[in-house]
Amino acid sequence: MTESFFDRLGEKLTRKMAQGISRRSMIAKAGSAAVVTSSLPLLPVQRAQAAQAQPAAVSDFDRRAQSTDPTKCDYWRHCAIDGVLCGCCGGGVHTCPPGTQPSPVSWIGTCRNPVDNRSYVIAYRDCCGRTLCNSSPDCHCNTEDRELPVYRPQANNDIIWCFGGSSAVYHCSTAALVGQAE
Amino acid sequence: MTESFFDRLGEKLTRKMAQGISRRSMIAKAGSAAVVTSSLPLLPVQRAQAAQAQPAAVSDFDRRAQSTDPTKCDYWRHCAIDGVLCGCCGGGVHTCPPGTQPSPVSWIGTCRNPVDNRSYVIAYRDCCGRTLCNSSPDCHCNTEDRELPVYRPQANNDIIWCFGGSSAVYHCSTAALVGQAE
Amino acid sequence: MTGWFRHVSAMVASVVVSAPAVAQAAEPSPALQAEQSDVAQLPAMGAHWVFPYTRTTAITIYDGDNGHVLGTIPATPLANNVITPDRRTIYVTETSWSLVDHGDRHDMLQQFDARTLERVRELALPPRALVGRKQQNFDVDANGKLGFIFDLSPASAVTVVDLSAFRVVRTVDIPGCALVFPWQSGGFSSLCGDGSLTNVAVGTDGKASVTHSKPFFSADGDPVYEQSLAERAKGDAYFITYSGKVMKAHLGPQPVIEPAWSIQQAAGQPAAGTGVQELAWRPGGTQPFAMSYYNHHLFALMHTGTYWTHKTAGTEVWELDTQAHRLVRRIDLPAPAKVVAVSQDEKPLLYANGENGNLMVIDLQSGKTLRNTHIDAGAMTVTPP
Amino acid sequence: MTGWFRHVSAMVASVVVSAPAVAQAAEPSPALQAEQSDVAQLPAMGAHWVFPYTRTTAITIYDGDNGHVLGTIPATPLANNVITPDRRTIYVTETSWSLVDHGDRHDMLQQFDARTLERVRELALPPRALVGRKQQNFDVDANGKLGFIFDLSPASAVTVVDLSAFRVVRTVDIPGCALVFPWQSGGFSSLCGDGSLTNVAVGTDGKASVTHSKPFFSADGDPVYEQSLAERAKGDAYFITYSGKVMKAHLGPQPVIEPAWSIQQAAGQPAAGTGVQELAWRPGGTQPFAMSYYNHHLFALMHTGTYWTHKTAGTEVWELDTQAHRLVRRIDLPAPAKVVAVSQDEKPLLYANGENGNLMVIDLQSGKTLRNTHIDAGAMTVTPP
Repeated sequence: MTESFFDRLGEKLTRKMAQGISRRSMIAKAGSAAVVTSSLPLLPVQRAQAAQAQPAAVSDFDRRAQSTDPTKCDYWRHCAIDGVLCGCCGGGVHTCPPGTQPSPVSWIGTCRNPVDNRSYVIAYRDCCGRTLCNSSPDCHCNTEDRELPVYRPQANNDIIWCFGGSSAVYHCSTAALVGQAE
Repeated sequence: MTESFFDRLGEKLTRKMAQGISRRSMIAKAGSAAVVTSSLPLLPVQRAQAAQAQPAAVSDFDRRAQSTDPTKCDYWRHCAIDGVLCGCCGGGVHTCPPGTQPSPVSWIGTCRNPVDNRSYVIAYRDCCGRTLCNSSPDCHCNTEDRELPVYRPQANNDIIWCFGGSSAVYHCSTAALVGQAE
Repeated sequence: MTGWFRHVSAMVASVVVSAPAVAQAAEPSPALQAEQSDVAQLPAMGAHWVFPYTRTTAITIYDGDNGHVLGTIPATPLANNVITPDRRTIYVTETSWSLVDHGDRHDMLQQFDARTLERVRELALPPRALVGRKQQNFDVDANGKLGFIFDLSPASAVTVVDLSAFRVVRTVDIPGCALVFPWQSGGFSSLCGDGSLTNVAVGTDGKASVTHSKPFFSADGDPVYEQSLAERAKGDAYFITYSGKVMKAHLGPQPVIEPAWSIQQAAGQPAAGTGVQELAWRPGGTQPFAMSYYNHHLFALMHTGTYWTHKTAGTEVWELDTQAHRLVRRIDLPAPAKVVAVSQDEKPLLYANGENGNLMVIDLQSGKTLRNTHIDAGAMTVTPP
Repeated sequence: MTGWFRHVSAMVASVVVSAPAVAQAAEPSPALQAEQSDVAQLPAMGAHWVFPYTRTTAITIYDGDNGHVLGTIPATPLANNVITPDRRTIYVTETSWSLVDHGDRHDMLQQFDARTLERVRELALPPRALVGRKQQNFDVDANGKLGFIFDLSPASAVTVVDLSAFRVVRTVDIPGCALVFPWQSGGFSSLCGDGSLTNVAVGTDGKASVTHSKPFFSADGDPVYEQSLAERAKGDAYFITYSGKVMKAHLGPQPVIEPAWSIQQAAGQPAAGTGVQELAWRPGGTQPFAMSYYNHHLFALMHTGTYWTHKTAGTEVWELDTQAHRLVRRIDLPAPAKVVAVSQDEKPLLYANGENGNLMVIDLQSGKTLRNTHIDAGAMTVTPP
């Protein structure tokens, strides 16, 4: 059984990632006896910037997005969110509901703000450690702009992003603004 | 902490009750230091017979009951069942679904068979040890003929009757025929 | 958990993003700034907060005035909760298995801070009763010192918890009896199958002294509802029978029980009997009664039916003056309901959980239905004391 | 558990009550006789059984021919299941916490007997990936000897289990890669973020040898679906991209990948691109693909939309001949669906989980919808191999 090894590895990686140290160096440092490929994901912000370098056409989501009600799936920051909006659960767009904990790591989307026409990097941080928020079905979203498979974990919204907290039980999802994508 | 005492007491009582030994003698024998009142419930079958001694008018449930489809709430034996019918879950009217276990004790109802106009004692044995059966809403029943509060536990359908099994998790309810009520 | 949580809370700064004032101004608006994640805290508990059990996973805290979700307390279908008289603490009794439906069984008392909703501490309990949710499975006394938790394994008992020391004081056997109706302090009474009460005083030394009252109702003839009401602040109980007879009791080692009056007679109708073909307005539901304790008005979910319809959903709520024994008004519900609850202020809101999973909110001053929203509401709803 | 269970099973006699033949005969019919409780067992697993995930608590086994429930396997939203090639065993990977949402975390492999649905044994695992349910999180090889369980903690790894000895062989790190596509025997491949495959052979000595294939797709340009298909019996995979390109691969230490063909071109339409304003018929859902392995017809949930609609529900199922690369037929669904599955016999039934929670059952011979019933169907449905 390698359970304790994995527990430790997971914790270590999580803390380092939360401190902004590149995942590549971490995995190299972890010195695992097994496989290391050349396909390591870049840091969230770096990757999002790289994506931005490509010509960015406006998606259907972007065209229809609103900037007034962050408790709806079509709020502009929710272009690739999979889950229950914390704003419907006693939290807010970057605030976890009482009694839950923000995951120190998250996945990353790039959404266009219809007010200033800029693209922003959004950290979809899950709030964790409590049974699922039972909010209105209007608050259960599954949007998919630029959402990639789990082999690109930092662009995937199917993962429960509750690494490093007291328990990995999923409660709801926030959409915190990290910075401009340009 | 009296946890282990209660664990043992619960187990002992359950086994004895399953073997048909009166609960009164058991509780006396348990020799608990605490309260013994004069209001001990009688044995299930005895109590059901006592109830039958009163003039038995026909209830609305009895009038409308059918005897052909045991997977419906209005099947005659289901005059006081609270839960999911095991016949809708891979079991039957006295058969637990595969992978579940019948509770050795149960609560008791008295229902009228519209075919022979006789009243029968029904043992509402729960099937236990597995997460709730996800059957059709038609199979979720809550009938209440002669159903009494929890201070008359053997006539109460709000209790999870899963004492003595591997786990007290409720899966579904059966309605086994125990005998004639007369 | 708590240590890590504090760490994160300390890390997050309070950077707030101000939204651009003008949407499409000619000069480019400044870019939005980065945000830090934080965790919400609640204000002091309001009288119009309401705690319905939702789905099979949670008690969801709603603001009755605007319908917003305020937070979530975890609760399986086996859980019960109590809000303490000072509204600062929420207790939850819970039972779970380590591997979902098997493995080690855990019976727990969990204490939540009402502002942070953090789980402050938890206590392992002897096996609890696994029965339908109702307030009478678990309650605390008026000063919040003792908690009483009903056990059924299958012998009846009550676990007494010292809530300050957060430890089990003792488990008191109550054979033939069930449920807890707390006294003003220092004890509880339980309803018994012979129509009596068992009364358990818990001394400061932790010892229990037990008395038995004479029978005052017939469990076979017209049983008292499990969901009869306890007024902790006064140590009173309102015992209500299947047919609708109300008996006020002052609880203690020697309970004093007042004569019964009929809900139906209070409404100018014949008293309802126990005939299986006798049609009458009757109480019913999984939480059929609530009371405004400032004026002692009883709210009862009522439907038309025969005897043995004590779990049937109500189509109306009857408001009854329990001192004058008369009907105040009948309130038509938007949909049949199994649960009624009421806020404990003098501008009360009435809540009803519909069979359809809706939470209905009715302003008792205007009589208006403020909301009727699907929230997967279940078999119980709690309001702040 | 098992000991007690056998005891009860032995206790119960097979007394069966015969219903009275004539309902209201003149002479009184004999009274019905007492019954004993027993426990149902299942016959050998039929090709038309279907295993949808239902609500957040179970995999409910349905008989696709008559719509009856056959039994229940416990499964939280974190569970994944596999039916072994001999159909005698059902494996479930599960993660739970001892106190519902906190306490000790347990990652388990549970083995169920397919006839009794008893939990035969269970094995503690290293932490599993907690991600949306999909077959590619957990699979077994064609001879049922090895199980592969995807981990993500958050580093990527796969736990290899010897299913006969029922023990963890080893955990193999697969950095930058994810999911498992089993070989015919002795190993698996995983999809990687650089568009390649990582291939892990597990020797009889338990040692892992790892190879890397060259990139054959672009994760940024047009990623391969996580829910691409593995044909265990042949060790083949069908990798399908967001835009609808299909690449057959023979898996092993040196995978052989065939050229891509377009689902849309197979249907006589232009190949779909990756334009965010480019309207086309596109695949989508949480389980968008299934295959009838006897004739290698692919079933794809299709909808009209632009690129980045890879999770959108399908309004049609397209049946495609994967050898001729041509459309066989388009099947209109009664309601939009997120999941498609197909039985593995030569009189196949097609299953679709509606967004509305319905299970739709379509007879592929007649084209008729046999059933469209609300069962709270979720994000995944498994059929017997």
